[in-house]
Amino acid sequence: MLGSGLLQGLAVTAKNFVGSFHDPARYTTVEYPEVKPALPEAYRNFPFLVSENATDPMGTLRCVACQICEKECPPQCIYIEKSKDKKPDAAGKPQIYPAIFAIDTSVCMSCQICVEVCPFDAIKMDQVFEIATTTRFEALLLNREQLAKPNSYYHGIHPTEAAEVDARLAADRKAAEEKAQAAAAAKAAAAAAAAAKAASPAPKAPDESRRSPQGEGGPPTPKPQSERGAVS
Amino acid sequence: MTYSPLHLCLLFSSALFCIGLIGALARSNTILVLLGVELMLNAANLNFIAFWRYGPPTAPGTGVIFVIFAIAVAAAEAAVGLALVIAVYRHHRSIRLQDANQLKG
Amino acid sequence: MNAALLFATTGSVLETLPVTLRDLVTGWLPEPLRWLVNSLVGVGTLLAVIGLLFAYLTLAERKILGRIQNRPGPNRTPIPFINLRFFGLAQPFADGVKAITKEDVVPDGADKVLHFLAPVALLAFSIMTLGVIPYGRHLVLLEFDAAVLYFFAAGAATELAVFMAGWASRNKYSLLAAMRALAQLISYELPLLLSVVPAVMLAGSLALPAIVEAQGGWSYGFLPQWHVFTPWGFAGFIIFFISALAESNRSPFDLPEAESELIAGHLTEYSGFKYALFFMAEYFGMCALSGMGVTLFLGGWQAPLPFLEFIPSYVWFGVKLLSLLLVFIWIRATFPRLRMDQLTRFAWKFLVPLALINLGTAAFWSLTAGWSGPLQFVRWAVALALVLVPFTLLGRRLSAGVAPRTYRYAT
Amino acid sequence: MIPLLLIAGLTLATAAVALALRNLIHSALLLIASWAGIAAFYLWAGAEFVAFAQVLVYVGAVSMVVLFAVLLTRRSRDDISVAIDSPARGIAALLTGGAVLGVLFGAVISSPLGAPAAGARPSLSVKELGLQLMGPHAAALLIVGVLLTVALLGAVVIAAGDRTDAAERKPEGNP
Repeated sequence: MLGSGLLQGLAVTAKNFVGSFHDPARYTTVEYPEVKPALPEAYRNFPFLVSENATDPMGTLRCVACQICEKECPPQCIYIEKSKDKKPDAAGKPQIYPAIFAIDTSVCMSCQICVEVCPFDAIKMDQVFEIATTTRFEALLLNREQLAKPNSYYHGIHPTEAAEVDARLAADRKAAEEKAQAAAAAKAAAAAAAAAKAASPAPKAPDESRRSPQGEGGPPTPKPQSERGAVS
Repeated sequence: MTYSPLHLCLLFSSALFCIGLIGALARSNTILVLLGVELMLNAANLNFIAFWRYGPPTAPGTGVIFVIFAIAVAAAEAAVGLALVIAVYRHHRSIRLQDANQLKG
Repeated sequence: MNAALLFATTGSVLETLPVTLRDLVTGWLPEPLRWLVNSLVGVGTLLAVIGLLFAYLTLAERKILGRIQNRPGPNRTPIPFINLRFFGLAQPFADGVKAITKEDVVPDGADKVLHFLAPVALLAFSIMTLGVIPYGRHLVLLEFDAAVLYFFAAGAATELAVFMAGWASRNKYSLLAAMRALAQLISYELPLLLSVVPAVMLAGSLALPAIVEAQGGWSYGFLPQWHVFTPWGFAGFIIFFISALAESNRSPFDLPEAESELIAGHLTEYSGFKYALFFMAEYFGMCALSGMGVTLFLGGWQAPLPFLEFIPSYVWFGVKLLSLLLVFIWIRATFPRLRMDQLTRFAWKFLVPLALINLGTAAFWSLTAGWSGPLQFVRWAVALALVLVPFTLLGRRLSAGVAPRTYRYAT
Repeated sequence: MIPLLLIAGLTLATAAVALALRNLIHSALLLIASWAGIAAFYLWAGAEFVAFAQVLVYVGAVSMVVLFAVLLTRRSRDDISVAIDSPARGIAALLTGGAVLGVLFGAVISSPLGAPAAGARPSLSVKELGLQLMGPHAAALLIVGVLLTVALLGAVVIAAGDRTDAAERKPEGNP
């Protein structure tokens, strides 16, 4: 009969009206500045630098200033200057560190390519979006002090991904240690052999056994981010 | 001679009638002519009400009833008149009276 | 004192409270002056109440629309100085301040006088229509013998204001919208008037208090003798309500302001306070038409049940008025806008014939008022058939040739 | 008496200005004001029903038809302004109108109408009016009804014209 559709429509809106008072599924609006929206885990926006330690962020940056991200960045918003000296990294190995690491957030387009190409898992995507400032230049250019955030923060925003990264780093470190031990053993054996056989120089232990800097092209290591990206 | 309000009402209505008449004669736009005629009709209605109000008592409400019928007829007249204006406009592309000077369609 | 008597006395005191209060203020004045002051007090009170109703109706509308669309609606405007939000109850005043302080832009080449006159005229006519509605047993501002006619005469004049707005803006969208508005208003005035005629016929009077009195009492002890509880009254009320929606330019008949086609219609070139006046006039018109619907079909200020009569009549009127206004909002939140041809077709091919047939049904109902006993059932059956059969047949004709829509992507 | 003078003055002024203006829309709107003035006169004279009917019919309906006609019969926006016709025509019209006015005024002033009986304000309730219409004037009412219907149909037929081009267009599917 004519008009039954109208009544059905009225019923739908009435249900939504009543439901908005008791049913969270019918009342999805979050009153933003007071209540922060619950961001999905895969949400990502603007990169940050991972440091191992919250108490000494500058000393424990994973970044070794290899400048791959600077070269790959499509809008060229990253600026890196290598340090002259070396500092021991988390594993205790002396590494170059970035004396200057700056990202211009007015240029950054959150494409995540820097994260994809980083061989050291040193730069990751953040979840910030409230980056509006009152100045056009200084406040939008983030230096390494502002960019550095501890690994625990990374675990806070992307738990699954951070766990994978940590596991991988731990495995790498273990493999490196084993290799170093093996190398040391070989060295010792060689030294012994040399001692036995008079003198010959020890073979140099390759310390770079991890995935290739080309990212996608690198065959062996699993790539958690790109997998997650494909799923989400 | 004493003048009653009725005189004033009648003067009012005759003035209105003459304004309508002058408008209908002076303007050559069909719509304005029609409006002038409409005003003349209204002036006549004014008379009915004035006589009903001040005139000698007659059957109850004769003046009012006459005005009601007159208004109904005037509405019909306006509708037909303006429909004619539109028909004339469609035919001659003008609503000047002088342009509609032939019966041939 | 027993409870019933207590109720009765408090009821009668409350009932005459507005009049008593007014007489307290103006009672000492000499006669001609007293009449003038009484009228001024009445008009002032009416404007204050309706103005406040308008202010909070806009807020309620936005809140209800929000709730229906899964959001809270405006709730952030704090009350000045104490900075307390309180559900955004200060929102209408913030809106008012914003409207007043905005620049009033008049387009170059617009007809300045008419551009200014249009909102003023519209508001004036809407306020005029509010004058004759009986808001309570003793609360009628203008008592005319032909109050219904007065109401619709003043309402008809609003069309003129819409035309003035559209024409004076010198904007083709405005003019198109004004023509549309005229076509719509004229089309729907007919069913509106025709749906009112049965109520007038049954009450035997064009005076609104008499129409309300005619709906007093309860048949079978519980069913109020409001017109809406008769077959012809129900049909008439629905026709009246639909036409009222169209007459007040409310969704789904808000074609003159269809922003997807006509920007904002005749309001395109209006800003600041003039726009606020238009807005106010729209809500006043809505209130007036709702009040008319309440008076003609929903029993006016009559209480729905005998034992509820101790609640004063104006409260009942207010409750009914508010619920009708809420239905206006509910409908706005639900239905999409009609197309122009659908709009006029609906009026001329459906509402007008139904309203005409309804006239006959009402005549039958009034002629058979004396029937009793089993004949009552016959009366109801015939009247229901007279309403339902034309409705079904006309509805079938209206939707003839319209296949049920198939949705490819929605379920 | 003063209300009557005010009403008469306003009505006559708006009517005169309306018929002298170049802008057709302004003319129409001013004429509506003049019709409203006539309604005010009816109200003043105590004929409530007629006053409201006048507003309903003239301000509500006839004005709309006039405005529609004005807007439908123009080719450009400036077509709204119509030139005043030749002075000769205007003078002739004024002379004729003045002559008629003189005759009418003379007739009215010279006729002894007699003072109305004080307080004999005729009252006519809507109910009485309805009974009158339905009783002695029922035939006239029927005829007016038929006349209105015929006028409505005639207006539609005249204004619709030949719809050949419209008929050729295919009706759209989803109404």
